[in-house]
Amino acid sequence: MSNKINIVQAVQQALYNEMTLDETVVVYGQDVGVEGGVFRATVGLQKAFGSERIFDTPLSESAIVGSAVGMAINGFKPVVEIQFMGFIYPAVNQIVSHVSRYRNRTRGERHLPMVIRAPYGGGIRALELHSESTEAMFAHIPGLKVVIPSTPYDTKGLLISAIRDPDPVLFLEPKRIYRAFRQKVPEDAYTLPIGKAKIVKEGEDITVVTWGAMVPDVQKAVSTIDDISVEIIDLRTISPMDRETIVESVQKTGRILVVHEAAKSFGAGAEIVSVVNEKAFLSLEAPPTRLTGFDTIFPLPRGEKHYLPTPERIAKKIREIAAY
Amino acid sequence: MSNKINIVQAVQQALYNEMTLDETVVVYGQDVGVEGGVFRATVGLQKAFGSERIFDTPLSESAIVGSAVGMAINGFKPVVEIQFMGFIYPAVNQIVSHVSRYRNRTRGERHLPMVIRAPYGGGIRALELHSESTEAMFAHIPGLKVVIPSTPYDTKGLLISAIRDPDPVLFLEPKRIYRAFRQKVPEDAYTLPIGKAKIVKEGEDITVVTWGAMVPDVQKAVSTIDDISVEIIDLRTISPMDRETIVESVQKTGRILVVHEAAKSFGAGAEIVSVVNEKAFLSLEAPPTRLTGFDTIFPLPRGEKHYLPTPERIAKKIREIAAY
Amino acid sequence: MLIEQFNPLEDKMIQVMDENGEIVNADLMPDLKSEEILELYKTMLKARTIDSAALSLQRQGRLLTYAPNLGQEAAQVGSGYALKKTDWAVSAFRELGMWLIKGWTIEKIFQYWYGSEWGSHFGEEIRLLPISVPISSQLSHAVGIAMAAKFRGESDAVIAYTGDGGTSQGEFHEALNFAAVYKTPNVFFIQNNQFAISIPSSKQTASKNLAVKALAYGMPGIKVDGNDVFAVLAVTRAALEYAIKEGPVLIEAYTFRMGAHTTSDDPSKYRTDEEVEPWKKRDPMLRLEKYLLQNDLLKEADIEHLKTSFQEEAMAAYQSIEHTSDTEIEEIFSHHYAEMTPQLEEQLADYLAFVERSQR
Amino acid sequence: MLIEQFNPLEDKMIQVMDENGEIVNADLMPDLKSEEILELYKTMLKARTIDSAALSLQRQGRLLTYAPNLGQEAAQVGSGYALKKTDWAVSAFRELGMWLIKGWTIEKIFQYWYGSEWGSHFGEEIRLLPISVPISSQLSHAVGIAMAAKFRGESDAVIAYTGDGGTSQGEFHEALNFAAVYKTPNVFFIQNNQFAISIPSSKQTASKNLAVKALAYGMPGIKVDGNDVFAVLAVTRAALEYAIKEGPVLIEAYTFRMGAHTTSDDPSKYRTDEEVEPWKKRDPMLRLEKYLLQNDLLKEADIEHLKTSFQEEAMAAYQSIEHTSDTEIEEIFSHHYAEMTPQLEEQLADYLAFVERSQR
Ligand SMILES: Cc1ncc(C[n+]2csc(CCOP(=O)(O)OP(=O)(O)O)c2C)c(N)n1
Ligand SMILES: Cc1ncc(C[n+]2csc(CCOP(=O)(O)OP(=O)(O)O)c2C)c(N)n1
Ligand SMILES: [Mg+2]
Ligand SMILES: [Mg+2]
Repeated sequence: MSNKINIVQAVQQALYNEMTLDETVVVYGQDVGVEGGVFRATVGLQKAFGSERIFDTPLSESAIVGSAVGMAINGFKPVVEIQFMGFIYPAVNQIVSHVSRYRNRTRGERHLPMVIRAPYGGGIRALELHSESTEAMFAHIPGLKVVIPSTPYDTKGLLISAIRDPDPVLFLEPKRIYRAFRQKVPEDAYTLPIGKAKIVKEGEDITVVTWGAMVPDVQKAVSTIDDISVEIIDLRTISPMDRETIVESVQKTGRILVVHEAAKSFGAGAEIVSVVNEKAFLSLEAPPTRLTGFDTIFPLPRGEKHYLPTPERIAKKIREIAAY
Repeated sequence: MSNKINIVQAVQQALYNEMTLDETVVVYGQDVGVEGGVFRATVGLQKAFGSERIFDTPLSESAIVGSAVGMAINGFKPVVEIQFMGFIYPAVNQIVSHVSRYRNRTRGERHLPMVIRAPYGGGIRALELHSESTEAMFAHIPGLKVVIPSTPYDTKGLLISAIRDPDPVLFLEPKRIYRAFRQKVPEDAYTLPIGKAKIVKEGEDITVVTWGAMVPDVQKAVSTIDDISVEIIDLRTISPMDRETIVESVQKTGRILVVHEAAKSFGAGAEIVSVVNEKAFLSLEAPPTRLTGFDTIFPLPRGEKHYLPTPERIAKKIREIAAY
Repeated sequence: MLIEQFNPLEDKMIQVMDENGEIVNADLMPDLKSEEILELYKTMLKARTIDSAALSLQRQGRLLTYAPNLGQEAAQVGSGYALKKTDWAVSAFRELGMWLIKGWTIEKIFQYWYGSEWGSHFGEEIRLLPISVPISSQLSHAVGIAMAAKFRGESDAVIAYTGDGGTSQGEFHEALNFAAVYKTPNVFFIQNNQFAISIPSSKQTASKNLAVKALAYGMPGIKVDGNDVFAVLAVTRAALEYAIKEGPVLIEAYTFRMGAHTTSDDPSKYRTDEEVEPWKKRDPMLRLEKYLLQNDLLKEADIEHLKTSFQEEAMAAYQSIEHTSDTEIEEIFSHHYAEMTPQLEEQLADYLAFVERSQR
Repeated sequence: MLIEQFNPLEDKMIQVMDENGEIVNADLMPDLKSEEILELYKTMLKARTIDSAALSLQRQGRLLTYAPNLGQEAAQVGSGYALKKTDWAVSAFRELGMWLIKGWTIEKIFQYWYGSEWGSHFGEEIRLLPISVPISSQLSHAVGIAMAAKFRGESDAVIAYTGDGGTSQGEFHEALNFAAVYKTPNVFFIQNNQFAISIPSSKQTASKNLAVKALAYGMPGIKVDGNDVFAVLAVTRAALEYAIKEGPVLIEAYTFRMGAHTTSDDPSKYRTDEEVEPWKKRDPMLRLEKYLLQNDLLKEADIEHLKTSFQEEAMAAYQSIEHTSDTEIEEIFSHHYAEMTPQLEEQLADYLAFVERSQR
């Protein structure tokens, strides 16, 4: 059985499937219970599973994440929601100091099967701190995994993997494309491997690595280009990064462009460029390049259109690199 | 007049000078007042300036930083201390959401002349979370400056610049070398430019970029190498990074090694490698390389000796790159 | 006196004027001239009119997200009115009535909700901080401002706002504790509108009320009828005075969010009409109108007249900014540091070149 | 009963045994057999002996940083003794007496303070969480553990420790609020030892006492003489029972840190001998010894004998770990994820190759 669903529905289905299969899975966060989530990602779950297994919390990100640490230690698999990625910062102490460290601190004696979900990314004409994409800050933390899907199918499979993972996963959902398109997705539970990138389109001349809501933009850009054979890689897991897929691709194409939403400097693109340098230096025919958000705060809506790399800018950059 | 002082004394002197010259400079944090700081960086200041201008606070990093935002808005130049960089995480929400954003949020109408000081880095045989170097997380935040000195002279000049800067500066002090050596430093106030790297040693064959407590280790490594001419750059400001100095050096040497304490993946080294790719690709004769901390949590003391790159490992890496 | 005497553990609240516009506690009735009372009323009406204009503009797609204030006008205007010009106010995000008093213009307010940073550029001389999106993170700013004022020996106070949801944040706790330790001139003003998006106050905390939280910091806590503008004004005035002399005060203004959380929210998902119904009778405007009519300070006809003129003012303000151009590219880059970094300069130049080429 | 009746606003504290070892509140004296009382005493003495052994080992450079417990034994042992085996304990970092009861072995404790992660690998069946360095960040873990226990319908409680300094952290507030909202079986136990490094409690908060902070969350708060092991035991027992039935409780154990904050600290920088002096008379060991001697449960000679045997136990434990090798290289890499990432594998291989070559 399969059904045509969008990304936010895929989140809901993954939660539904796992809560059905595993009664230690609990879901909580602000407005996820009665209301079903501000993006409706948890709609219907409280009716299905009751308010013991999916419930609303006080407005306390740090306690949401910290209590999940405790629940995970005591036999549950909590999946907690941070309403927007811009509100994860009050929980950073928990994430850096505990979530990512429990296994190492106890030499493997205790580990935390928990997921922190948060909608991330810009382009939805929102207020301040509703457009953030600071995945690089979290990818730098040893002991944490950072996953970002870009399709309904991947969202469901990766979220289920994240829930079943014995270790903590930060699961960032590309809210700009939450409802952008639908895809046929199996109704039953299935998993996709965390730590594996996906080749969205094979090509010979240049590799474009991207993730999240930028994937369709890159696809759009590439669809306007006939004369260059572009390979598109959807990274899917930011950390641990699938270096193999990237490096093999660049060994073939000799050229690479990284496209992401976040600010350029010290962003995740820098790591990809470095990996390519370290592993495919002699294959490089042009400088590995980043096309990203600016080193600025995400502008409020009336300036927002300038911030995100557009298909036009992506296409132009691809042409420049190909012509190098 | 000058005096021979170490880095922690240079911090104290910079504060002393600026508090003398500018009565809007106030200093506060945990144990900085009566006790003079757990590293003695503020010793004697409360006697000299009274407990209105330098005072102890409750154990609340978020309120320490947040109240500094308010003081800066209302005419003061607060210099606040976070006792160890590992305890900055409770204040991340303030730093990301407010400290770095006030100027942009108000279109320049309000800005925050404030400094957040924190001892950072490992190798002092300390408890968990006392050895952190997550400068990359902060360097990624638009609107913030991140400075890391490595000598008493630079510490004093850069800290005074940070205090006088109309914008917020995160000032990370390399605690491993707080007392490692002394240097002649002018007794009066002086400034050094934020955003400028320093060529510690000129060379022709390979560029090594590093900062903080790794600088003396790199120097030690280089002192064991006679046959390769190494240029050493002390980055001093992580963000905004002095790309020019790095790029010019690599255009000359064709080779670059970045050495830092922090975990490798998504660390500041990645940004340097990317900048070199973007600006000096055609000069590169070997892959830009990183020698850094592992992608692990900083080990407790009995494993600590393995974590930090040693002069031996640095020297070996330099030789490898030179031989590429 | 008022401040020290109140015991939040008794779980009562201070009321001066009841739902019928009767003064039920004359002792606490603030000493106000007729014009002042009218001014309170007009500001509340203005806030309500702008609020409803904003809502309909938003529905027409002419504003973006907007957080409505309906039902909270007395809490906002009563507290704002207690401030002298040199007192500071630190915003959360739902304080329209107070903003108007502090001098944030309607134009600028609309500009903010229309998605421009220029909305928060409202004049440094206006002692108001812009909207703070992360809940309760603004409270420590208020403490810092008060520390600065106190160190300089000024006798200005600082009022800072948050919501019932805001009381659960760690930053609420740290700020209040700091203020109490340093005895800063702070008033923390909670608009308890019973909801944090969909979460009712009863699920936000198990404490008797929110004022009682003050006891944790050794500061006075007072609960006031937030729909009674006279009570709010009286309590806030007393609190500001106390704050300057003795140290911080926590005020809980008990009110109700009659509308949606924001224009993206649908309250029918989490509350029933029956829950809202009783609050209609407690409407802060209605109550003050009754008082004014009973005391011959206002005629029915005036109300319509005032509404019309505020509506016109709101629309004129909106029109003056509706056709302002989108944010200039340079502005996105130029307000991060006193001087642009080389990185920003380069990125700006690259982007400008791209835009120019693509416009050719 | 005890729990509900106590009113922290009266600023009294519960005492059962006074400084002379006299039972001054027989009603509250816990129902203990002689052996149990002796066990309490022995555990306290053991903690004190290990503590002083650790300090001298540290001075000899055979342990690294160490946080002493001198003077806080009653608070730690009394609270720990109240726990049943299946109850959980969540550590801050200064709870030696409690750790011994929960089963963290002396070897492992020394291993921790000697700088090895293996110190915190003490058996999953031991319901104790390891030391948490960031102050008060552990409290929400205790809430999560209690939520889990409650959801499964178990009747286990969770005690979590913090210090007077710890009450200023936002995470303290969020955890207590959460627990109160969900009525989880949590006991929050503050060892108020009067100092947070150099900061005295009086500069940490302006509240009357720390127990009163419970009112902010609608939970009971009790202040107990932290140097009176009977009082601590009685109050903690009652609190645990209450917690399982009704919901969370906050306990403030009023005590004093007789020694330095840690071995890196020099208290003479921030406090005088006169401040410390009165607390010597209030010593928790002395008091219990007097009681035992007066009640013929112990002879002077026993004390020395016990001390010697604990000292030997401590040294034997230390010797058993003193010569364990430093952390193996592989261990640094292998405990971050269930499976090592390719990055970690590569970095480990590179480093091992380097080490091997340089040893040739
Ligand atoms: C730290 C943080 N978490 C979550 C949000 C999302 N959010 C915006 S408003 C709101 C509810 C606020 O409730 P309350 O404090 O009662 O204020 P009200 O909306 O009722 O005025 C939430 C959860 C936020 N802005 N900041
Ligand atoms: C978040 C955080 N900030 C600062 C520190 C440094 N530090 C370690 S212990 C301590 C004082 C703790 O005081 P208290 O809670 O009273 O516990 P006590 O040491 O008295 O047992 C401080 C400031 C820390 N560990 N964590
Ligand atoms: Mg509310
Ligand atoms: Mg203490």
